[in-house]
Amino acid sequence: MNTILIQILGALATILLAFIVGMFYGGAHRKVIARIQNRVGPPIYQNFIDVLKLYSKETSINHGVMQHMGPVFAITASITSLMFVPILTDGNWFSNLNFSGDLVFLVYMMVFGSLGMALGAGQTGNPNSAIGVTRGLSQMVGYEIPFVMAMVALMTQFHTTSITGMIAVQQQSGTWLMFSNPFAFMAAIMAMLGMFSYAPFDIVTAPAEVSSGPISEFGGKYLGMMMTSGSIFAFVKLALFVDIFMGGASNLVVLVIKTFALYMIPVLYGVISPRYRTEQAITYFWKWPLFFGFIAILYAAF
Amino acid sequence: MGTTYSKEEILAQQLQTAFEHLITEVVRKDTVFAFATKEQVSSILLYAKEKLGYISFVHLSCVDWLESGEFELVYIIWSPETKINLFVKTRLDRENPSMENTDMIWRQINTYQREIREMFGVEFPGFVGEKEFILEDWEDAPPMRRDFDTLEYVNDTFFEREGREDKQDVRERIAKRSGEEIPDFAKKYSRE
Amino acid sequence: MREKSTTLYLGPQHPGITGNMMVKLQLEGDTIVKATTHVGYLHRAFEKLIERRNWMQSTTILCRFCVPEPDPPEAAFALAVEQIEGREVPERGKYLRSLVLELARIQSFMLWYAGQNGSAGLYTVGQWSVGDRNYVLDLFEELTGGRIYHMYIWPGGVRRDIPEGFEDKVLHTMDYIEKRIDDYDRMMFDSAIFQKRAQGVGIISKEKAMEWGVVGAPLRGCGIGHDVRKDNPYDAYDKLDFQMGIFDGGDVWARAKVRQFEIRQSISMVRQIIQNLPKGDYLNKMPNPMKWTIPAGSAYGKVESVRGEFGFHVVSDGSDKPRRVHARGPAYAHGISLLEDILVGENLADVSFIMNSLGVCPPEIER
Amino acid sequence: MNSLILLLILMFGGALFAFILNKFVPALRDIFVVLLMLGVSYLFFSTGISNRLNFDVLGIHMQWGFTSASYLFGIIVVVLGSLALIYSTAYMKGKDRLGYFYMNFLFSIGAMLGILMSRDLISLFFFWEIMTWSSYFIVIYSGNDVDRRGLKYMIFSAIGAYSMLMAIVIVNSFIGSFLLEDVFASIFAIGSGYQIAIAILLMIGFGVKSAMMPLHVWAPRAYSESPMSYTAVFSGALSKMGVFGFALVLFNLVSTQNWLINEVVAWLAAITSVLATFYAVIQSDAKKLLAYSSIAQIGYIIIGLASNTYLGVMAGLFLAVLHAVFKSTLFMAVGAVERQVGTTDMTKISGLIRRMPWTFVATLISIIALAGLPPLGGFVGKWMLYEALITSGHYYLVIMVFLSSTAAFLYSYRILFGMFLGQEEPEFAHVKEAPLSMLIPMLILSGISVLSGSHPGFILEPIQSAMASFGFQSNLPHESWWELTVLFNTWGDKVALVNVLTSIVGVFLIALAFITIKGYKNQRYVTTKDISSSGEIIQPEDNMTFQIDFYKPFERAIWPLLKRKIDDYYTDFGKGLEALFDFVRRFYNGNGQFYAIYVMAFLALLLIAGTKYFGF
Amino acid sequence: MYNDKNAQTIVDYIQNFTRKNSLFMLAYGTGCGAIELPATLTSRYDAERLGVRGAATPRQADLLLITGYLSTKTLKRVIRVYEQMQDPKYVIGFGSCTINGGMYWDSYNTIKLLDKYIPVDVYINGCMPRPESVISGFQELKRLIAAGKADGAKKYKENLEWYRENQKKVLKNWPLVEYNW
Repeated sequence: MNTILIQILGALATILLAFIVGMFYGGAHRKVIARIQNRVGPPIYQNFIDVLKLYSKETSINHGVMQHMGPVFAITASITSLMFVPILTDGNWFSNLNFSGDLVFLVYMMVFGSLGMALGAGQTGNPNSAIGVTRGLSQMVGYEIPFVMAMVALMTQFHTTSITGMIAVQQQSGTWLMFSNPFAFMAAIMAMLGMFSYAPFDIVTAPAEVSSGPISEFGGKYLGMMMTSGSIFAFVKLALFVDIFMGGASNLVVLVIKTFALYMIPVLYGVISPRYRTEQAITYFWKWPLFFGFIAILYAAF
Repeated sequence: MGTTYSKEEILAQQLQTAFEHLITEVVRKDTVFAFATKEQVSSILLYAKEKLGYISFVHLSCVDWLESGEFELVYIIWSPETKINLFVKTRLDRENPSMENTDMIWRQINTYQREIREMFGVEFPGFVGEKEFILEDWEDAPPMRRDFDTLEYVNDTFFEREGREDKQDVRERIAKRSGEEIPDFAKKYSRE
Repeated sequence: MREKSTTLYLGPQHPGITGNMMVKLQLEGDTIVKATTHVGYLHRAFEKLIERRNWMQSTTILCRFCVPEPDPPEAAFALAVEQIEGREVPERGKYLRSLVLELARIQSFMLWYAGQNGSAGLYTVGQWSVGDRNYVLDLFEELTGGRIYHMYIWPGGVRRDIPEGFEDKVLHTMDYIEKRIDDYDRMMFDSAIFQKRAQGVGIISKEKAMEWGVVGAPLRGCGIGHDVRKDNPYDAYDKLDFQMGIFDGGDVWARAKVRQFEIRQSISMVRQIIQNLPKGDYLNKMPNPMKWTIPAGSAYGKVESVRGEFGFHVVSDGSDKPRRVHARGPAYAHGISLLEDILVGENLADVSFIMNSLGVCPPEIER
Repeated sequence: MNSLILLLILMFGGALFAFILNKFVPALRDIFVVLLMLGVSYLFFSTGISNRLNFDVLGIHMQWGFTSASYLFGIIVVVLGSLALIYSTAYMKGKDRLGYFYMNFLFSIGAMLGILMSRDLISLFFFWEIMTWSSYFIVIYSGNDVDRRGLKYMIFSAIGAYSMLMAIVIVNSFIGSFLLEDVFASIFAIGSGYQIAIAILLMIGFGVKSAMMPLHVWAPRAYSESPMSYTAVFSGALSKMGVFGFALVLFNLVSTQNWLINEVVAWLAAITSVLATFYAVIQSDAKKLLAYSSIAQIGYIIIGLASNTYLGVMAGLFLAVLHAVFKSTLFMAVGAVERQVGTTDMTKISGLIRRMPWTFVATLISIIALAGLPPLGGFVGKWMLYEALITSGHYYLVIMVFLSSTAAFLYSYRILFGMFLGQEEPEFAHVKEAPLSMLIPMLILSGISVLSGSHPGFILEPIQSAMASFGFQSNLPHESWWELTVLFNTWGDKVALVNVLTSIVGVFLIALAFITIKGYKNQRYVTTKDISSSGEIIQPEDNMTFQIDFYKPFERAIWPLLKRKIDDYYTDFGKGLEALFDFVRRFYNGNGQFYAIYVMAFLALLLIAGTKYFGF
Repeated sequence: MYNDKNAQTIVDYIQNFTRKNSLFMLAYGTGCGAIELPATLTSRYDAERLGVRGAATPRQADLLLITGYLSTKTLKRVIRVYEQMQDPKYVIGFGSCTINGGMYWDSYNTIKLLDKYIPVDVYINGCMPRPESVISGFQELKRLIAAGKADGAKKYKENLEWYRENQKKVLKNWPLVEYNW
């Protein structure tokens, strides 16, 4: 009984941590962009206010039960993936279900949310949503391939498919995997640009084109839940990359420093880039990232 | 033949030789008027476009001459060589006005004709174009006609905020409310 | 019966539309098979209102014809009225008009930077350029008293002379802006993504351009050199040294290059005007403005606005009120019919991009 | 009487009786076929795998009986057949020529059971032909042979049959027996070149039925044109006969030295799955989409089998079972939509979710299983497949599989959106939910998909015994099927399915409760006509559902791959063939002596070739 | 204090605090005032530091800015958009022409008095208002929200018939879906 209680408490603590860190990163994103654009920018806690406000909206409208459940799918995927990603390399807290699943599972779990979300967006009957979804799914096929190539390269190189195994490899050898297999790192980072959907890959919610795309019918608590899910998910992705490529983090400060450094890559790349068209984005992922992934597997296997 | 003609006069002569009974007038530099009948317009436009190099269509405008019971259509075309604005003017009867469709000469006339049909009620037989252009669900008379009284329509349809009157000088009231003096330079422009 | 292809309303409430208008798109996939423009959301019946105002009162309405660049309509109307009346403009008035028109051009180009890049998702350039545009607006504010609507150009000259020390401020601002637009260009024109998106998109052929009455930067982007400032010089433009930017291709990229070239030309023109500003009167004063009548006649006054030729057909019946004023905005032709034509076959992602590059401005279409 | 014979007699006799019954008492026909199938199922499950029947026909020794491998496929056939027949009673209601239909339906199920129970090549071939013909008759059931879709199926089946026959002849000439046991025992004694030739010929035969690229071109039309109740069996069970054959060939006829065959087959299957997935993505008809998807899924199965590792084979067989489950559910659901709405063209239908909620639920579950998302069964199969490929060093193969299954998300969403989501149009307001006898099979099969996600043991146990017959020893420690919830790969990495399920379901329920309770009073449902269409008012003629060319950008990105369909090559080949025949026809000038010379020359050629290669 | 019905509880206070500091503004330039919005949102004035940010569709938005005159054609869309927004929602009338018609007082196609058609919380006068006054308008709205007085949406719900009557007087053809929060 006690262990279950501790498990649940640990899970809650993890979720809270991910939420807070993700929200602050969102605020930092807006702040950094504002500073680059010669502005003061909103306060760094602005995203908390936004989310709280969205939850406190009085009315909420849905077009059916799938739309009602769309954000739930999204947050389920975020939190479940969070449970399977090691947050810290040692310590009993935050080690929720790290040993119950491996990278292959996580790769699938991470697309679960966007597909559920797509179902919700589909039911609204808004053509903008449907177009946004098709763009998002098409782009996903683009970036998942180099990402998986990088992962397969690492798996074959170190003969493990679990994230904890990869952390262990890095702790034993003392080198981060981004140096052990730099090509895999290149491919994965390029894929990460797509995963974060900041410019130039913000084609899903491109406001000038599809008027915020899949979320165009979501407001109030639905949008709030999606923002929550989004910030948790951002943290999951960053933590995953830190675990795999940067040797994990032994305590929270290191974790924040590493994830923030990683987070700045898509943010800063996004500030200076216009948006791709969908097919251009796909072909972008199928050029250099694919090449790097190919080399990475060769490098790992031979 | 000692006199040299200006380019405007040459154009006027060219037009007059091509079309009988066409009255032309050189108004000022770069501007020539041609007063045509309803039937002549399209052939003048075509002639100017094909033969005289007036390849650029500039404007089609409609003027309501309520007093004489006529609409005046003004086609303005322009040539990159002579750089003259040629006005081809024609008058239509105000009762059941209709004019030949000319949007095959320049396709942009299409837009103008849509507007004139909606705003003046001038019909262009054979012209394909969506009926509603700028207005929506308009049931009154074509609004740009001079006998359509917009103020009356406004008073019938819309609400007015109380206290709004025409030509009212609110400066004194503002000054009283804010406790400031009206500055001297402002007094100078006062209507009273 | 329902349409087979998907209907997508782009506008009026849409972040991607330029102003308050609507393009109804029929989509197959994300390819447009049919586009219908709907305007009239901004119809204020300006031309009707001008018939009810006297000549001087019309000035307040004129500047509202086109919001991003309020000065060209004033200048075109003033030119038409001067033609009918035969009123001469003093030399200094002409130069000041050109100064205001060029400054308006510069601020409008900076707004275009924001629109063009914003529709492509590059918001940073837009933030910079709209922020820097405030410096030009500050100049306007000092010169005319208004940030956006100036009502500065009157028939017969300009409303007031430049304040003291204004020349230096203008030159200083021009130096700053010239420095900044290099930054914008580095981020925009040097970006491989922008090049990929802009090249070969929204192509207007030369024949189509003449047929549909395309003017301004889109026309010069097709390789046809037409600029009212060169062809029918008005104000001080016959004394200024400048070039038209003519680029081939007719796509978004060519139009962007035209504007990139012309904003620099404008800056150089502003400098020339400030250097050569003649002394003397700035306004050929009219009699009591409230009782001012114009002899009967009609004229077409046109100027080169940022997006092309802006013209006013003005008819006077000899009374103190205009008989008819009919505006022809640059976007009138290519903003409605041509847009419907060239959008067919394009990608949904490029609609807003193309509209921004054409400079579609609904308020001047429907007035 | 031996229960095997009883099984076949019941099947084939019942089929004929159903045909006769339909002539006289059509009312009893439906009940009869369902009862017959249930009876056969009972008989099948009571038969077991130890039963063997030996007999001689024309001096050829034959043997019938189930092995644990064929029993696994038999379960698929029997369960799917029963459910599809129950479904069929409602689906086919009101159609004509039902006696013909049910007769061929039962014939093909019987033939499949016959294939599975035959332990010799002759009866295998015999039943294989019965299966081909009966399925061909159903393919052309719905009318005349429009577009020659049936003909295409028949031509490819004939090619397959001839190559099988050739292989059988070669085998017999070397071994002198048709019994599979003898063949398996002595195949490695003959030359390795012949081994490869036999394997390839047999695989061509099996590849046609399992629709492997490049032999797949018949499948999309045949799958989509037959009645959906049969397509459920066609794609679910009949194509598995090809998989069964592949398993026989790969594990028993190919020696481990010929690993290249495995590689080639795996790569062919991978290319099959990628290209078929891409084709599925660009389809706009639900039936065709599913047909291409079937081709792609069978690609995974064969990759798993060809990987020749314990986990891979298990993944292949697991996916085979699961594919039968979810794909037949999907075909049934599409059939339900077709019956209730009248079309399956996804550019025409939209927004059926409120009209057919249970069909939607069944489709949703099957689609999640198909896409391989946790926590449903598809994920288990996909996970095992990936792990098997990664741990056995098939790096690039795994990328192909991943590309295919990521692109599968696209069509998964497409089919859900196309039929059930989007605008609810007034023209579909009258549509009602499918009848219960159609829903129940779908929901039962969906239940299997759900259960197999967290407790796959009940499928993995028969698979393990089947694999034992192929020579793979079990390495999954467990006590009962209920406890087999943690999967391992050879490197020791694992996935704990129950933890996954708990986490997903737990979080989902909590979040759902939260979002439902929060502001419940002010929560409103609005119709899909009330959407933010940029402030404009939707007109009745506006089609606000995004339907045509759904994945146009993706299509543009993969355009170089799809520019030329394989179908076109065959068309060109066909044209070339016509030209050849034209040329050949000149020889047939009507002169009898010439014919005699041709026949003589041909026989001489055959004799020379036969002595050289086959040793007659 | 406890008996004062207008007193805010702590929950109200937090709600109002978040609402006033996070205003999602609908991207709808209804009139020429929209030209000052880019300036307001960009570097010199930067309304985002006050929590104002754009929203693409009415479902996500809290704040509707009527930037200037409304032609009758636009009014129909504005009502549609306003009704699609979710409570609590606020309207700012922007420019003189929303207050009393402004310079378009005799135009047959623009409405003169916005608050007869939809409830307006704050008016900003001027033609056109400078970015500074736009920001002061935001601040005024924030003050109202904090005091719990920005209840235009509630008024609209309560007096729906009155508003509908006024709206139908101007809009002849009324194909709108009925109000549904």
